[in-house]
Amino acid sequence: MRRTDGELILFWTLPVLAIIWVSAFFLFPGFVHPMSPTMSAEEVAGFYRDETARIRYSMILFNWFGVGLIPVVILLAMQIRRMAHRTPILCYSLIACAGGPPTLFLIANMFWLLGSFRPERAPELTQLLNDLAWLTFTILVPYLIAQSLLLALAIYWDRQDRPVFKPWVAHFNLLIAAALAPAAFTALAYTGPIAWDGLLSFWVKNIAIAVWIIVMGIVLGQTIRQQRAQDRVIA
Amino acid sequence: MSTTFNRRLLIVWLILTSMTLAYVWMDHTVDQNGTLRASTVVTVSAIVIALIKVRIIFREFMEVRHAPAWLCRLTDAWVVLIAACLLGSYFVGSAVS
Amino acid sequence: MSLPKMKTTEPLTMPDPPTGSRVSRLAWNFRHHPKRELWFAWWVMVIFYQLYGVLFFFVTRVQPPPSPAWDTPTVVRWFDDHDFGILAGFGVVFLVAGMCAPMNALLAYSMRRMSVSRLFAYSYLIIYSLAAVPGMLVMAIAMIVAALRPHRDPELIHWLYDFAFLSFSGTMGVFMIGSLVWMVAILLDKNRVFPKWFGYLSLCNALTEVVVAPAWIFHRGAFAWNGAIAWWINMVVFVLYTGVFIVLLRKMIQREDFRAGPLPALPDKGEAAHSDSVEAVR
Amino acid sequence: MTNLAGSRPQLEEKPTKFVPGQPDMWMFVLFESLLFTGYFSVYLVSRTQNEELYLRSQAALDLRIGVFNTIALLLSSWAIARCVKASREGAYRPALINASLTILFGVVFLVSKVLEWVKEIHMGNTFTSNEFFQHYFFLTSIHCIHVLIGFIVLGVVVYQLWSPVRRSQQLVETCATYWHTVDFLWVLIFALLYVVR
Repeated sequence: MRRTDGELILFWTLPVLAIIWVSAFFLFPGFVHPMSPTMSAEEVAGFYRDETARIRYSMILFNWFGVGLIPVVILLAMQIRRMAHRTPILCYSLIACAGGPPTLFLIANMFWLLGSFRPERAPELTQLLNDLAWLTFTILVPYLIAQSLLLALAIYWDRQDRPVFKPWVAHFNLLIAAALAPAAFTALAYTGPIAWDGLLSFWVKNIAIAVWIIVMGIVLGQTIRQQRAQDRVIA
Repeated sequence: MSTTFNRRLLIVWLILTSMTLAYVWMDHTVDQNGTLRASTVVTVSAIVIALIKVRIIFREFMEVRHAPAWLCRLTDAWVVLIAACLLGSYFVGSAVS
Repeated sequence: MSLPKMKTTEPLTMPDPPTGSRVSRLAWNFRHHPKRELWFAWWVMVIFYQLYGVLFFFVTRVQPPPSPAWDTPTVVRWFDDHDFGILAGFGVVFLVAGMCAPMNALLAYSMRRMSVSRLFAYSYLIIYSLAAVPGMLVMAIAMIVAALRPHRDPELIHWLYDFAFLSFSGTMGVFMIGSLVWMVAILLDKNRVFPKWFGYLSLCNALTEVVVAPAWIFHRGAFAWNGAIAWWINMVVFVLYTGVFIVLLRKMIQREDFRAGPLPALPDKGEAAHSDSVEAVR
Repeated sequence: MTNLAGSRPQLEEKPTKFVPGQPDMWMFVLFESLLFTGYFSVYLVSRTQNEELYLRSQAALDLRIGVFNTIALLLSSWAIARCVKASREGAYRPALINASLTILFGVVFLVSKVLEWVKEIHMGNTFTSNEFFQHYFFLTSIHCIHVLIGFIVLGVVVYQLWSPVRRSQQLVETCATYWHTVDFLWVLIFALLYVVR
């Protein structure tokens, strides 16, 4: 019998996390119809005045659970450790990536909360906080891109009879990396697909993150289950 | 053997200290009633004396004297380099202003 | 050093690399080269620093930094002039910033290869992964927010300008402690992964982070964020240090044998790494 | 840190030529002195641009304290040089005594430096007062950081000399080389801050 090592507990935090994130996403009034960068300072200030409560509670929720993805990335890093590599470099790279997105997200989260803390402050200041929040939130992609690409590379290099992940997982990660890339350039436009409320920078990016979490969650779950079954047979 | 070497170190230290004290004398000759006056002679000699002290420290305290020739030459070149940089920036700066 | 140097393309386990074109050799190396992970991380590092230089010095023009002594209208005009360069340049920065990860992983690996505790590798990895956020990304965010709305209250643009340059220059501790961690590892190491003088050079690099501290205090002069001491001399040291460790890491990868060998006296570590990969193959 | 110990014959080496300590440390010495030369050059150039201010501010420094500082540091350098000689001859007790003297004089230097800072600050001359005092506080404090690192280095010397199982002559020499660097950098700083007109 295998010792309880808590791996599965951490894994099963993922669906719980997903539910919390989705509820917070819908609770935040600025996400379902993403706020436009073309809004004037007065409109932005008015938004923070009218929606203070929902902004606060949704962002407090995000603040609590924003870092929740780290255990999953570390679980992936540990799977990379099992791959047929000679060095732990790709595993280290994934660990190096793990902290980046939550840190950036927490910075954005802080600016949103600051904006709603004193909604009566000068509209110009509220608009500044809002810009800081939205841009930070939209450009938090660099580590996610790197993470997907590195994972894909790790899978391609996992040359053994029974690879840890199937090759399609690598292709899938490349696709996700491509979907996340346009968001990096969000500041170039107020309108259109690149703008922070646009098709590419908001919808494609966030849906890509969601799909990545779901798909990688399932893949990871299967892999861990197979691994455990194997361990039982050997034992 | 060890006593002779320690005497050598003592002499080195005495030379270095007396060179430091020479600054006090220089200081007294150049200033009048506590007001400091600019003096190229004092500046250049202060830098040169300091670099001579640096070279003595290299040779004696840091034992470059016993080191292979390349290290001797390298440290000497370094003293010259530092001298060139310091005096150069002083004179170029003076010329510009 | 006593053992012969290994050629980079010499495989350890897989024989006969193709003798065909450059492309097919590259493809073979990518798939089969025993040191592919190391070379990959090394090339990522080289390309990252090239991009970093081009983006910061030529595209966004934020280096060498403009003066902290400027008045508000000058700062606003500066943003007007550099608007597109900043927005597009930092867009590319956001796209490629993740390249830091393999780079830091390689540096951490160099410490894993030493005879010191794993503590050093993991500490360095975490410290430098953290460093990119205040040291580079926060600056980039402040810059694009300022460039996004040129008609914002000029005082706010000026604040963003200060925020950007001070977060960039004034992020000191992570780089200082990181360099010191690396230094201690190199000085204690018995596998001769790096020469000792590079350890001492790390100390010089760590001290430049001390020297930059007055940038938080002065608006002009040698110690301001664009000053002769706080920026120019430090930049020379940083460029030298970076160039040196890129070359030394290349040498390390060339000498790497995953067991005992040109990096001498490492059977324990090398054996462990080796058995890991064997285990993974099984 | 003892890995490079014994890589060259110790004792009876008087006629043969040798590099004191690790050659690597000499890289540090040369690089660090070059770095300081950069700082000094910036100081000298800014000085010539505003000579009046520098001379006026310089009058607030007490040359006697500077001389005292220098002599304290020269004494410590002398002591570490004697320590190296003694340990080379296998006289580890005198070597330890001299290493302790080095630390003692280093502490004397540090304390007198801090007292001088306190005195200047009480006179209203702080880091932000004017350009001269920017350079004064910068150069003295970056040097003091080197002194503090020097105490760690001297700690290594004492640690090496303490037990018969260690006693790497090369490490002792490496550390001594570092300490002498701290000394000669101060000699330059002293001349440039206190004496130059």
